[in-house]
Amino acid sequence: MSEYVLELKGITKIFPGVKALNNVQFQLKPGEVHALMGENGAGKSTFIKVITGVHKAEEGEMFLNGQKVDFKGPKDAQAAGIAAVYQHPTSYPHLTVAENIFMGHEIIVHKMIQWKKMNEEANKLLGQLNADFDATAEMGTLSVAQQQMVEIAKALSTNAKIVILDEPTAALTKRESEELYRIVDHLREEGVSIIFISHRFEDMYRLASRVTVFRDSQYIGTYNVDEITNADLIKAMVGREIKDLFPKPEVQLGEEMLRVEGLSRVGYFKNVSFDVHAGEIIGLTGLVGAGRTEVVESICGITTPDEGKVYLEGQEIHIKQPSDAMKKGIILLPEDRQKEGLIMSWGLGRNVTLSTISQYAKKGFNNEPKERELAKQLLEEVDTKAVDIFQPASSLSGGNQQKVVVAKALSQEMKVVIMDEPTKGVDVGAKAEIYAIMGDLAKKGYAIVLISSEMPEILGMSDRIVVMCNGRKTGELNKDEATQERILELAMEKGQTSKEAGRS
Amino acid sequence: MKQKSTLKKITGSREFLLAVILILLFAIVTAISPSFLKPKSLMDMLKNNAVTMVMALGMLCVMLVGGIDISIMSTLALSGMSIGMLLKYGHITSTILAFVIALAIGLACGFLVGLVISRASVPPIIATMGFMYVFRALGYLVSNNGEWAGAAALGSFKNFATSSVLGINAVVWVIILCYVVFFFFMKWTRTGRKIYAVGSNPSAAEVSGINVKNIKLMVYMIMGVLAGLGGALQVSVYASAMPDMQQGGEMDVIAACVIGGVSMSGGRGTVLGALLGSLILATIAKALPLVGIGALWQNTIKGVLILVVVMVNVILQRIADRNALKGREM
Amino acid sequence: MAGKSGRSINNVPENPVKHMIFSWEGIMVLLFVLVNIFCAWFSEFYNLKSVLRQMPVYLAEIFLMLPMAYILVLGEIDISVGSIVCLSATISCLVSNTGLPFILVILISLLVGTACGAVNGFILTRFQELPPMIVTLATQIIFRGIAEIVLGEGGSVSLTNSDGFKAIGGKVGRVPYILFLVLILAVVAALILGKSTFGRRVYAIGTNRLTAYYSGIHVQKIRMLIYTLMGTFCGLCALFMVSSSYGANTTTGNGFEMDAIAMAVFGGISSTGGKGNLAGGIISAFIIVCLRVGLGQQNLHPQVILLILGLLLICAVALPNVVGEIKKALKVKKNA
Amino acid sequence: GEADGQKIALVGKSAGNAFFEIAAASFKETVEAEGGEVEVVYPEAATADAQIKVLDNLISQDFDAICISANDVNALQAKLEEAMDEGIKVSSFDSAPNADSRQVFVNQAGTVAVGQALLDAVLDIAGGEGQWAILSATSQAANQNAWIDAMKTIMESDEKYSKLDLVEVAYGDDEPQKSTDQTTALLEKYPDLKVICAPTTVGIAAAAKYLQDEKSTCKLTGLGLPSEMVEYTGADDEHSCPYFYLWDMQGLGKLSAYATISLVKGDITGALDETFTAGDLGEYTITEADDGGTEIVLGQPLEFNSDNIEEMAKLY
Ligand SMILES: Nc1ncnc2c1ncn2[C@@H]1O[C@H](COP(=O)(O)OP(=O)(O)OP(=O)(O)O)[C@@H](O)[C@H]1O
Ligand SMILES: Nc1ncnc2c1ncn2[C@@H]1O[C@H](COP(=O)(O)OP(=O)(O)OP(=O)(O)O)[C@@H](O)[C@H]1O
Ligand SMILES: [Mg+2]
Ligand SMILES: [Mg+2]
Repeated sequence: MSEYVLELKGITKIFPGVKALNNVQFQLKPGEVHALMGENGAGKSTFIKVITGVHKAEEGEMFLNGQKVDFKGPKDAQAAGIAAVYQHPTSYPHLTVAENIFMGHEIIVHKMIQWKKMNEEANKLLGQLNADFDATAEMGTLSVAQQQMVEIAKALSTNAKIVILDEPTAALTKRESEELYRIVDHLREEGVSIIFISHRFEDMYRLASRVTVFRDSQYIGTYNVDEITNADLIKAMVGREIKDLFPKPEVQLGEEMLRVEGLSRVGYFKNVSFDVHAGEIIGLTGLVGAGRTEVVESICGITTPDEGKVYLEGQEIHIKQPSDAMKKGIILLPEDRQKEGLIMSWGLGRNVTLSTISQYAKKGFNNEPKERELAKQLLEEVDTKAVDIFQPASSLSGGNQQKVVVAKALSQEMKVVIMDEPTKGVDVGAKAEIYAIMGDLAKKGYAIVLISSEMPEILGMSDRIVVMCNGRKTGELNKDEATQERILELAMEKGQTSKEAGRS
Repeated sequence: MKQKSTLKKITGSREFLLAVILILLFAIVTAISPSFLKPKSLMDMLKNNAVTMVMALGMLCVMLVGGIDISIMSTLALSGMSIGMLLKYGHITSTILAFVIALAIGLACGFLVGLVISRASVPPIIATMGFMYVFRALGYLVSNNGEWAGAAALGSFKNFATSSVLGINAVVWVIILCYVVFFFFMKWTRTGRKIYAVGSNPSAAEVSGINVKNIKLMVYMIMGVLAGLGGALQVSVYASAMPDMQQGGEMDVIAACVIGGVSMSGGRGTVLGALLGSLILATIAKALPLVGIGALWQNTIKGVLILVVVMVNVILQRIADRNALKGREM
Repeated sequence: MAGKSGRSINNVPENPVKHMIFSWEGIMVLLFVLVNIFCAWFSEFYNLKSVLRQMPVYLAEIFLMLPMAYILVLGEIDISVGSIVCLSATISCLVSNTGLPFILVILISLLVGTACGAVNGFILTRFQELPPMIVTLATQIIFRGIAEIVLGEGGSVSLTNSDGFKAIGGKVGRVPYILFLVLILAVVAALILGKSTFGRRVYAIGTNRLTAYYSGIHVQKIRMLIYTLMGTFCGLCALFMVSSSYGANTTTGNGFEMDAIAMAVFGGISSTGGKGNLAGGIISAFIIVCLRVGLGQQNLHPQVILLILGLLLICAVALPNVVGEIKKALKVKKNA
Repeated sequence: GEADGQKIALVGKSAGNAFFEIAAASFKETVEAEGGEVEVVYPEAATADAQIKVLDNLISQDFDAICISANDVNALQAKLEEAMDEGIKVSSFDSAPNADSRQVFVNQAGTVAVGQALLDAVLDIAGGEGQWAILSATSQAANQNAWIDAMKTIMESDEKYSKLDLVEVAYGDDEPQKSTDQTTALLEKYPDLKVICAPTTVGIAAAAKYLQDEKSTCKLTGLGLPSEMVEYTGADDEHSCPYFYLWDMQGLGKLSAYATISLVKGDITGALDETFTAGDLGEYTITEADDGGTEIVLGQPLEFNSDNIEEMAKLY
């Protein structure tokens, strides 16, 4: 037996125009949790896809238990005992959870799918994950986080020897992350080797024993987690030092900008009230499915609330659709950048200027030179890693896509900025930049609402924290009274906790 | 508790709403013309709509992967005309052979269509629009530029549509058989589920090792085979083969599926839905002359009815969704 | 101003001329020339004079192709246009026969078309869950059905006074008025789609409707407007149809939707939304017109003509895809 | 021959119509035998729009004559007038464009004669009294509407038809499926229905098949193609259609050919009372048509019954 269950050497992968991986290597020991880290666009996800046979590497070789292997497609990898949870959910929205879990390896007797058995098995897996939905639920009706759980259940269902998790915690809050840690621990005890990609350092410290770092498509090094300092690791990842991760400036609060009173939408949220002042950052947090996204979407006119009032600078406003909100200066950075934030097949430049083209148009016709200039400026301001403004958004890594969404919001006049999970899947370097942008905006006197599931981010950036649970606001904390424990307590208030107890 | 939730599931489903609409339609038509509900009359209706009903199954598969096929009635004409001419000039006499040939021609057509769509990534509506012209033209060529094969020329083949087994017409048996087979195929087999998977999220299907291209090819082949079957049924039921038969009929098949809740963007739709959808259309077609609507008005009313059915379905669905939300505890 | 890490992003577009030559439109122009050489070679009667003579009936269909291109870019489809042409033509004939001034006849024809288009738009924006294909299929049946009811038994109406229609069917020298009108409208439509903010928004909606909506684009307003305009153009087409047949009947405009879609698609405007431009659509429309005139002069069986057009359509769309795949493969190799 | 050097275009209603094919074949044969040349041209679809495109095309080529079966009475006027202005002779057959847009029309059988024959058949089959219905093509089909009108007029004008009760005129759009739906609806609505008269080939075949399969007591007559109707024709209970009519399609093609040739040669101009010789068909005189134009009537409709059907089916 070789020392490594999985070993890759000299892997090079080229996409038209980009070298995504340049002669990288990787070794996975049996029964270890190995973190893979690096900037957005470093090539982590691509590397995973090379392992599982989704992409074919131009150069390099791969050894499984010392044997050279050559996967023709994902099926081969699956057969060899490798299961992967990809970064972007690869689920079937129209099918049930059970089917999503068992797609490709359904329980078959006499060539017939055994639905009952499959549902039972799926529920068992979901039970392990403490999921609060049934296996017969339709995938499309679940929240992003719930879908992520299904993806994990899917990986578990194959009884794989190697499990790869590509940013599984990006959409998860603290509570669900804990659940995931428990599962990973459990898997490791059973002798499964795990590759874990995350931009959250707490994940790595909690789980991994070794960490491999990629930067700019290249292999930088592999370190033992307890032997490397945080600062060194960050330096390895971004190539420079980051002094202050949460550059929250002290800003003199101004006038009240946005006030929401008794906002309700049947089935989504009820009686939500809060306010934001100029220069203030309000953190809106809660567990997955608490209804945060729905609240801000109602404020911005994506959906219409059934009850409640919204005030801007003390004046009641009636917003019927997103364009009304924009005209009044309320901007939303949507949660799902691929479906709601960007036009993936379009160039970056056009994406950035999409909602503001008419502002610099001449007599209804586009002023393209000006658009290009503006796009370049904004994209550089948020430090997007891109070659030119014409390359399609789909060719960027997740974090860089998020930066384009930020750039797009910056393209217009605004008073209130609502950011829904702005750093989901964004690397430390870029995160720091996004935080810096937020700080700048606050300094300029904008009111900011930050929705986030990441505790350090909420604690580090917010002036005040609004906590939601199950569609209701359960509390509001000032910066100095907020602690992880307090927030979690509010996020799992009453009904929620008793329901949990009842189930387990 | 459990029972209640299954009941809720049934009443909340699209198919249930459709069934309600169908029953409503039946009730109205029967009230005006009581003879409508006689078994014989219903059998006639099934037999006369066999082609649409059977082909709706193929269209279901095609639409599930997010495709569409408007070449099907040309395929039908080509396969039907081919066996018509073969029978007419005595090259074949056996009914079974005629069916096999019709299916084979349909399969070949479907294969071509599927190949162009899955391998050359031509958008389905364009590819099938092209093939609609091509196959129809081939149908004309086969017919020596417009010969018909009438009842006398078809020999014993046409008897298929008049024979019955266990008191039920053979054509109706074909419908039943097709629906039963597809019901099992779509719900209980791995291949059937792959069709749903590809339609629901093609890139996910690719990643999980499903050969998306082959599945796409397969659905068009299924559609082709059923179009071939449709050709044989058409020739048998009406005892005549004409090169321009069923021109424009593809829209009925598509309408049947859409009414039956099959999504045009893929992923959603069931065999039961296709059945209900095509039954609703069949009922409309049969009822219009029966309830005494003037000939000039029949088309308009048919259009309005289709529109009303799909709109009512949307409204009912909205109400159901809203009620489900109201029931959610907070 | 470069970013914090000093990265600079290029924003200089590649040479537009070079881009154009290798684009689909470039190929289309070449094809246009080839088709004309081919037709002239095979038919002794194929010349500028005969093409100009035969063109008007086809040109009327190009009116439909223009808004249809917008609808296809939206990722949608309208198959009711032939029926709208029928209804507009019918009503305008009936109105003209009452002796109303011709200018009113024109207005009414446009109005009827616009109203029909608005009905489509209204249903589609109110019932967004419904696919356009099924809605326009239903209205296709309804609009022609209404024309049938209006026309009554006999199913046809002819002009008692055709002066007005004769006038719009007139010519400057050998060039029919309609050619000028088509060209002007085509250029305007192409500019708006390609260069205006409105056009950009149409592409945005067609590529990712949700993002467009989140970006503050009035998705439903734009859809409503385009479907309504589609109707207006049907009214325009109807006027010229009447000017060639001095009447209308229940089959007027039959199958025009497919012709219009085929022209657009052949020109590279994909039915999946967000792709292609009107320059391609317009050139392809003229290619198809020339081809039809040329093949028609061979007195080929109509089915053979359709067969050729069908194959061309498939190849036209399949070929760039296949070439694209090969190009991509080559590019990867070059990088390696 | 008579037609040396002549180039004639024959324009059909649509491709793929077996009924028209027979006439076209005989037309072509006749002209070619006389030394002329014929192009049979079809429009893409059975619409006036499509025929306009075809005519445009033909006018650009140097044809001596165009013989057309029109999809619409009035819609082709502009184009056909243009053709005549260019010196092209315009004849028509089977289905006439209006009087202004043609020089002569070859009518397969006089409208009244067809109506009379059909109505007498209905009277005979019904046994002198009872309910009957008409299953036509589309509600806009000009020929069918003319025959139906003729039947209605005759029925009112003569006492002997007074016990016949025309319950409905249904339209099957010349589609087998719709024709069958209409037939079943007729039978369900009028259980006492005695006769259906279907003056259209697709309709009569679909109805004949349905009635025969159902062993219905309701019988059928109308206009149809013998080859399509062999199986259903017979006076006994086994068959659904005792007898039906059609005209001599080959004769129609031949007569149209000779009429067109004569037009080109200038033997006739299409004026009333002119006469010409149509080969072995004999001498024909141009008479006045119902629409004010002129026509040449081929003859009486032919009856097809169990005696001659087998024989005739071989011909068409
Ligand atoms: N299908 C593709 N076509 C072209 N380029 C691609 C494709 N997929 C990835 N790339 C490029 O390859 C590089 C690596 O991307 P990858 O998604 O592997 O990054 P990552 O390390 O996973 O980043 P993140 O942390 O943001 O997820 C990026 O520059 C990206 O733009
Ligand atoms: N398409 C949908 N159909 C039905 N229910 C939905 C749908 N989308 C979301 N929900 C439900 O709405 C509720 C709140 O939505 P959502 O999950 O977006 O809230 P959230 O607090 O923003 O959570 P997160 O952003 O962490 O996913 C949840 O219970 C979720 O299950
Ligand atoms: Mg990644
Ligand atoms: Mg959310």
